[in-house]
Amino acid sequence: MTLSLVVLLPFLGAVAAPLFAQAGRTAIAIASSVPALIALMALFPHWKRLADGGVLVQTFEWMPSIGLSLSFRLDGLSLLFALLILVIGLLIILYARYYLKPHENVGKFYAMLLCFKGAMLGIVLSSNLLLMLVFWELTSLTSFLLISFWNHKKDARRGARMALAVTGGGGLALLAGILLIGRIVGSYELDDVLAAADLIQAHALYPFALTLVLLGAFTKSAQFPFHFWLPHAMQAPTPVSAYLHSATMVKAGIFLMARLYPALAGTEQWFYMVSFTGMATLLIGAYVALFKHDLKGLLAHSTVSHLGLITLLFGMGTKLAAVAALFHVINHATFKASLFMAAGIIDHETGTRDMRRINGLWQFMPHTATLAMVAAASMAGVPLLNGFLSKEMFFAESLALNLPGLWAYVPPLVATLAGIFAVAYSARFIHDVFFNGKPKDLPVYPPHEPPRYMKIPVEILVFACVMVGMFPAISIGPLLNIAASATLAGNVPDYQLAVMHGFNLPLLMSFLAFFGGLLMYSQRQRFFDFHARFKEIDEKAIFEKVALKMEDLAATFTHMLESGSLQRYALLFVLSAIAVAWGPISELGVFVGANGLSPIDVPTATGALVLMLCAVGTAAMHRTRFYALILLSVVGLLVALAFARFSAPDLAMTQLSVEVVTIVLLMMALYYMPSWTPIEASWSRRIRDIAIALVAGAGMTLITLAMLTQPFDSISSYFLEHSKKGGGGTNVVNVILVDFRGFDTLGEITVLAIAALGIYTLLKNVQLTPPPGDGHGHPWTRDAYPVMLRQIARPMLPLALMVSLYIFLRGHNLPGGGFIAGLITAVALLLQYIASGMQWTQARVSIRYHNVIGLGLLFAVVAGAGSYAFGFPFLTSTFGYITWPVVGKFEVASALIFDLGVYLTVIGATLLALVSLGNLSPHSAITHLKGGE
Amino acid sequence: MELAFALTIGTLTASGVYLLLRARTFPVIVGLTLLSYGVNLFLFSTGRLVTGGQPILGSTDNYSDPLPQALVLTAIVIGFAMTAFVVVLALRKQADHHDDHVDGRESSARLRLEDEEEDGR
Amino acid sequence: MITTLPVLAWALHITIGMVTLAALLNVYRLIKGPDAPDRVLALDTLYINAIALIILLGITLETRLYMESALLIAVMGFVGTVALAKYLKRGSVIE
Amino acid sequence: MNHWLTAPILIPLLGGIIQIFIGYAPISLRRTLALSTTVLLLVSTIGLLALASDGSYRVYTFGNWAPPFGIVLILDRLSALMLLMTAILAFFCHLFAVHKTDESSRQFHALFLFQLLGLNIAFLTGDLFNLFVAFEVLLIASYGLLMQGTGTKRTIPSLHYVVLNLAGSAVFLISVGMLYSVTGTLNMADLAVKVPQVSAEDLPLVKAGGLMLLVVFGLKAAILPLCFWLPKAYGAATAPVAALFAVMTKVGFYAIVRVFTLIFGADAGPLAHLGLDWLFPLALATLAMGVVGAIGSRSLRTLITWQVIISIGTLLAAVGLGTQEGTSAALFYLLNTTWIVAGLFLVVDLIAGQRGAAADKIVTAPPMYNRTLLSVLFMLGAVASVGLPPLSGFFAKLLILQAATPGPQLAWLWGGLIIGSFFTLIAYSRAGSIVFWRTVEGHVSQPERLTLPLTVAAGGLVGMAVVIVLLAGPISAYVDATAEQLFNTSEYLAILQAQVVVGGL
Amino acid sequence: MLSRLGFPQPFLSLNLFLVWQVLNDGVSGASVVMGLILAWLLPRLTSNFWPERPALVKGWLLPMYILRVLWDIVVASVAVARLVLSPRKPRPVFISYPLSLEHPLAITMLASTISLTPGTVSADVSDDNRILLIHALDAEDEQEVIDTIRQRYEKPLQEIFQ
Amino acid sequence: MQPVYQYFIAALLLIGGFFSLVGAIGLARLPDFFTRLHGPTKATTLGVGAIMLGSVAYFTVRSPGINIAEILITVFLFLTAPVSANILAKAAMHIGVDRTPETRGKPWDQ
Ligand code: NA
Ligand code: NA
Repeated sequence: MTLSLVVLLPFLGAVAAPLFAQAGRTAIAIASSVPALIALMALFPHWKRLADGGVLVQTFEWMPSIGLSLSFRLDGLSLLFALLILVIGLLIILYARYYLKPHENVGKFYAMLLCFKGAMLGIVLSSNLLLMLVFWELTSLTSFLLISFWNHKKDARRGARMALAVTGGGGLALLAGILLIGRIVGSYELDDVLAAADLIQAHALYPFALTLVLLGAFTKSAQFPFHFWLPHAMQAPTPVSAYLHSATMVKAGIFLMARLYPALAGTEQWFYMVSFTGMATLLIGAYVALFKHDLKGLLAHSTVSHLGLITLLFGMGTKLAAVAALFHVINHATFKASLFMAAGIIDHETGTRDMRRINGLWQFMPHTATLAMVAAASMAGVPLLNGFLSKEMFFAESLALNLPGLWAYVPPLVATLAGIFAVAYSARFIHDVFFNGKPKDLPVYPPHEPPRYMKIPVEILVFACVMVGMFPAISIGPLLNIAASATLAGNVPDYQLAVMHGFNLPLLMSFLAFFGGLLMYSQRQRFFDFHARFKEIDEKAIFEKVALKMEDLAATFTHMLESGSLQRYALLFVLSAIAVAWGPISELGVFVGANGLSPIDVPTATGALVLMLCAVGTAAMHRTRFYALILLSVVGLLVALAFARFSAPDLAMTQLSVEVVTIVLLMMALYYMPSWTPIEASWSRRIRDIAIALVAGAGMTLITLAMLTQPFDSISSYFLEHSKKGGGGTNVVNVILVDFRGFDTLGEITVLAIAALGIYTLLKNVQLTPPPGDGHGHPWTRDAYPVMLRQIARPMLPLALMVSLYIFLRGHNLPGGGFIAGLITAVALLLQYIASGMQWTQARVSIRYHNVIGLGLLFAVVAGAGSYAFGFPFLTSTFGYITWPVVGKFEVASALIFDLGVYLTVIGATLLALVSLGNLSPHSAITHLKGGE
Repeated sequence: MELAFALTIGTLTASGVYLLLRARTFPVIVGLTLLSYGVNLFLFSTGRLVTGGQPILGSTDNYSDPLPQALVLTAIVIGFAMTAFVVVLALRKQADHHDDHVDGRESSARLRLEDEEEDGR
Repeated sequence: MITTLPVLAWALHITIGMVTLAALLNVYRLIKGPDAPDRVLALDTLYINAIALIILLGITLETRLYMESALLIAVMGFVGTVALAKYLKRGSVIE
Repeated sequence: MNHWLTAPILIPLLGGIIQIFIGYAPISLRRTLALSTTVLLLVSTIGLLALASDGSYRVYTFGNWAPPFGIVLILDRLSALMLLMTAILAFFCHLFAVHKTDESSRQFHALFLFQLLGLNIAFLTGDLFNLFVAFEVLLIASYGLLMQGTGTKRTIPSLHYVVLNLAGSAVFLISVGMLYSVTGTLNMADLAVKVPQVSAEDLPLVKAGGLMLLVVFGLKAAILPLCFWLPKAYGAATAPVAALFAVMTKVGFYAIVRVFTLIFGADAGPLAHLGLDWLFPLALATLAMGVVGAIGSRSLRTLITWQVIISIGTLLAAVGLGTQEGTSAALFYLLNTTWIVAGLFLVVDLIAGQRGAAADKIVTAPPMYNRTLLSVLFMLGAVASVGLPPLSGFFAKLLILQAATPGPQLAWLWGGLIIGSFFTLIAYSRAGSIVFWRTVEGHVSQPERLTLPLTVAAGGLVGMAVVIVLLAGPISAYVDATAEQLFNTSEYLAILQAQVVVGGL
Repeated sequence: MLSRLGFPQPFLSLNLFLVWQVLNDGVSGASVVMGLILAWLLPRLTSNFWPERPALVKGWLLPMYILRVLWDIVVASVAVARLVLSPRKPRPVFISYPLSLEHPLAITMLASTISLTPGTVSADVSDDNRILLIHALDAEDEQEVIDTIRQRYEKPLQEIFQ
Repeated sequence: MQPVYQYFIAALLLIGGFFSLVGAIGLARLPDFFTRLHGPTKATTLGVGAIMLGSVAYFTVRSPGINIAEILITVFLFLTAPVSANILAKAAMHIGVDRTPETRGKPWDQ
């Protein structure tokens, strides 16, 4: 409970803090410190147990299926880091209270700071690797927001994005690494993982797991070559830099290495990867730091260098090195945090961070200067300060490291060289800022000491540096000890924390570093000149350039594929269909199946030929659109005949009526379109399309032929058997439509209804200008409604209604049914529209077609739902026979009501579509005719 | 018989596919119609070809398979609805862009507009 | 074909042949044109021939189940022709 | 015979019919009725989920005809999950739509409800041809919805969408025909019984039919190379429609999962695991394409549309593993991605409404009126989409990564997903930081203020990222059970023994 | 009288009744009942599509007329057949036929008759319904054609309508 | 059935076939549109009519009861053929299709 509370509190605080934003900066600062205070109090009682090498683990189930549990662990290592996070966090809160300006969004700042703190605590306290990863990425996100706090600044945005890209990306690598470890160990619980060192290191996947985990650690801890994000993160407000880049975020990677040290360390791979990365980082950071004119830039690169140092120590793999690493974690956190704060104060008071302008601040802010100089001395590794101690241990370890042959000299040399640079840039920090003549045109002049309370955090930290530096054993000893024992799984080497270990090689190296550093700084101009020869590489610019280039490439590539060309998409679709189907088709052993071919009669053959001819003709003549339309209707007619020829009267009728309405629709559309299609495709393009079309056609031919000549039996015998006794109809097709598969029909008429509604919406207030005359330039005839046509149209209506009724009523037993009947009625009305015009006909049609559609659907649904009342499922039909005098015996079937729904829907939908189209035409028809109108 | 039928379906498919790949709405729609004719015939023929076997009880002694017929009927109706809709959509294209090109002339212009971006993100 | 005398069978075959030939001639005109009205006229005639063929099919199969198909062809053929002609001379079919 | 199975079909159907009748009634009435229909639907689907979670199959035999002769609805865990997911999505989209979108036409609500009708039929039906009908219903409705709104920018994308889907329907019918021409049945369970017994000479027909089905479903699901119609179409649709369409590609996904585990699953004899060898690589390619598109996108809308494609790639890659774990993981991811992407569409619309001419373009613009709220919503959505902790996307991705079994597939899947996430992260951070942070002085003349319904709708969907995390345990338990049920096809086949009602009452 | 029974257009109703019988392949109890219902119902449903009533005065003369036309059709077809099958070229002519009929229905009937009978097709009716444009397939003398039509068809039609 | 019936029906069918063919030939070989118009409107219509009668006779004899539904189709054709011819002619005159040089008189302009 305690631990989850410790992690949870900051998040709660993040929610609560902004509420105090109105009450002023002090109020919110106090509110924000509450979680940390509670957390410290909560952790304190466990000190005893940890001191005895105990561990506190608390676990709650979360997602067992993926091995993710809310389990937290408090041991020496996590305690050490938790304390750093909490204590320095408190100081930062206090510092930020004075650093931030009243008008700034303090609420947001503290909220995000607390979120970040919670995430960090999560990392160090979680006992489940997946859970740790959750918090890990959470720190990436929150730091992204913190770094970009001043998001109106371009550099802040870029720095933040770069940090997110690197650390977030590293997190993804870490994810993979953790998953691999999980696979190897079979659990993500830290206890299991730490216990399975041998298993892991023996496993074939170990190199991958190690590399991925280290990628995570290195990116987070700004190790070479991923170090570049850190200096650019300096765009953050200084409290953020002081927190993230001294004590917390960048230490997460270090923590991870420490945490998994027992499980992963001790192998060749570990040694080379970690130590060499650390070495490189150590040197590069130290070297670059010297040449930075930006205060925070200098500190940032020194941070990189110190992180490299710690990494190198972990890489060495010796127990003492690990202890030294942990020790330096503490020391670096203290002096670097104070230095950042000091830099912030200077920035705050002078308005700039450029050391070429900032000079001689000693006169203006001696108090701050003293603090900063002490901290800087500690950074340089001056004796009696904590930095000195861990650096001594570092030198000692670099010597203890016995590499084969000349390699043995490399670590000590590197260490010394880095030490020299460290002294040099520390010296610069001290001399160039506080002395070195008079300030040059400071934005704020003269600078003053900052507010009293702004210095308190610095004082506390500097005090810590001194205390640790002078009385290491009593001040930090115990904590370091339990932390080390936790890291080294219990067996801590014997080491003594003393100010002096007598005159020995490490001490000599320190002296070399010290005086070498001073010398170097005194000769700095040469080095500056030397450095100036190489042009500064701006990683941010490169990063941005790369990002932009990538975007542009991606955009070009995308536009190349997603070209917005329907022809391309259709082609891809057709090709895909062919591609998948062609393999199986080629597997067809014989094209003609077991049943063989049956003889063909002359009329059928003729029909087939004409059909093919007209189909090809339609494709060939598609440029002259009207002609294509005529050929298309021939095809339609022949398809209907084919249905009739092969025993499908219902299909023949449906096809016929649908085809005519379709042609009319196409003509009505063609009226507003060009009558001719221009030639656009090149010959090669057309030949390509023809080839594809032929392949598709050939495929269909082969499939059909094979299928038609194969014997088969289907479930249809059931329909034939039950159509009459179960469905009460002898037209099996109709019974299937209204009964066996009535649900299909319901969907089908719904489609029809929706299409009509859609068409209606599409054509609502659409403006189309019709051509003044036909394609040949003849103006349209004046006579819109020829008298003969009008006269013949009149009797057609009642006659057609009667026929459609007839077709409708017999549908259940003989060819026909609601759909065909509906189309006949619709066509009869269509004839009225054609013969006498929109206005005339609309004036005589008293119903809205919308309502007809609705009514139709309603009938169908009601007919289907009626069966609920009798406990039968939806669409269960019933029928009976009635005998009346004169009339005789006749059938009444509920399916007929359903079919009536179909009938009405078809009428409504068809006419709504046609009338919506008709409405487009300007009613310019000259109605010059006598009588009638 | 089967061969003629298969060839017919193949021809309809080929013609339809060719028109489907054209650049103007009208041919494309015609192509889709041809394609649907071919598909309907195919689906219908999955019950195999029977002469004089209309599935009206009592009308014959070898009934053809009624199920594909019912399916095709549904398919025809749905195809009708879809064709009607796409025809109208083509009209909208004509109305909105004053041409009947399936991609519209301005598509390239739009891309350019998207591309124009002011200095460094 | 359950006809007692061959004459009916022959007549039926010959008629079917003649109508088929007629249909082919219509298709010829439909393709040849030269003008749109010729094509529409040919199509209209083709529809009427289709009716004949359907009827003859009915006789061949001894079923009247295709009668309504024939009726429908008549109706739809007429409306189709009217619409096509209207398009040719007025452009807008419904106005 | 549990009549509740028809609720998700009859509720939107009747609601839609009512909308047809009252097309000219005052909009307030239409809104109230339409929205309450959706709420009713949501309630019913919750009930069905409760029903299905006992792990048994429920059969509904339309017309009281026993399978395989009549059409059946099958309620199992998967269908119930899809129904509920869709209903929740629909509710928020509808809530968003009643703000303004539905004023564009009197038929909006009818189309919206019919869209849901089609989706629900697709999820429930146990009949292959009826699945086709369902597809057509939801497609035709989607055509109508896609064209909602003023302006001409939708016409061309809609045309492409419609034409391609018409071609798709044609191929669908051909495939159904091929399967029927050999097996002589349409009921999916019956097909699953018949397919393994197909004779050698018929095998190619069934195989071709099955693979062409895969192409059709692939077109709906928008897998490479059939995904290019999607970005412009979704990009052009009005926000609530685009958001609702987040589920459209998932129908394709559902169809693939259903058909290719049941009919062409492990027990399909010579046709076992048909198409899997196509699916996995294509899915990864789709994922890559989506990522590239996301990186290259110049507007938030486009970014989200490519996110849709990334999601599909991820989903099908997981399914393409062909393992129960993979499918289970995919289902978990499905919930996450559907809701989040939809939510992002809505959020982006709100953003665009407050940036004047810049709209949703990833360029500098005056600051937004509700910048903080919108940025939080966008960030939630982005984090969930990228799959970073602590939101649902992370756990979904985690499940998928864990589902891979050692071997080349694992390498490809992990590489694809992780690298993909990395670049998506970059794309989102770039877009977000430019849109929210790189502002210029000045203000938009009249920004569209947020109303409560709008905020609730957008926030609700994005907020699902948190809800899923809180319910991660139960949800993953449910999807595990679902995958198990899916892969144990023999139980599904038992529905063929379903009894019809005798005597009634 | 019939109209008082609810048959505003007895002629139409009669035809509808007959058509229903024909559709049902002959007379049965059911077909008669249904036929009566429809003969009553449909004209009412569609009445407003009939603005102008067909003014049949001597309706009983109509069958005679129809029979005559039927016979002429046979003749006409034979004539066409001879022309079509013979190698000689036709001598087509456009004839403007001055109408004396006025009722549109009557004019339509005349025009239809002309189209169905020997070598003539009515190509157009003038806007004022006064002149009929006839295309004769093969005629030496326009006047002869005009007179034949006047005598054989227009006169009887004038008797039937007025 | 009675031979006389069969000869009767056969005759009807053959006549029908013949006239259909004649109409088609006319359509195929007559010189201009207006002359072609005559074939279908008369011969073809008549041809179909004859075949219809044949069918009526055939079924009336073969199966119980009378089967006269075809009559309806025939009547319909006779009613509509002239109208089709009329509007087609109007369309042709509108477009101004070529006429054989032998033609006397002029069509109206539309
Ligand atoms: Na200086
Ligand atoms: Na009879």
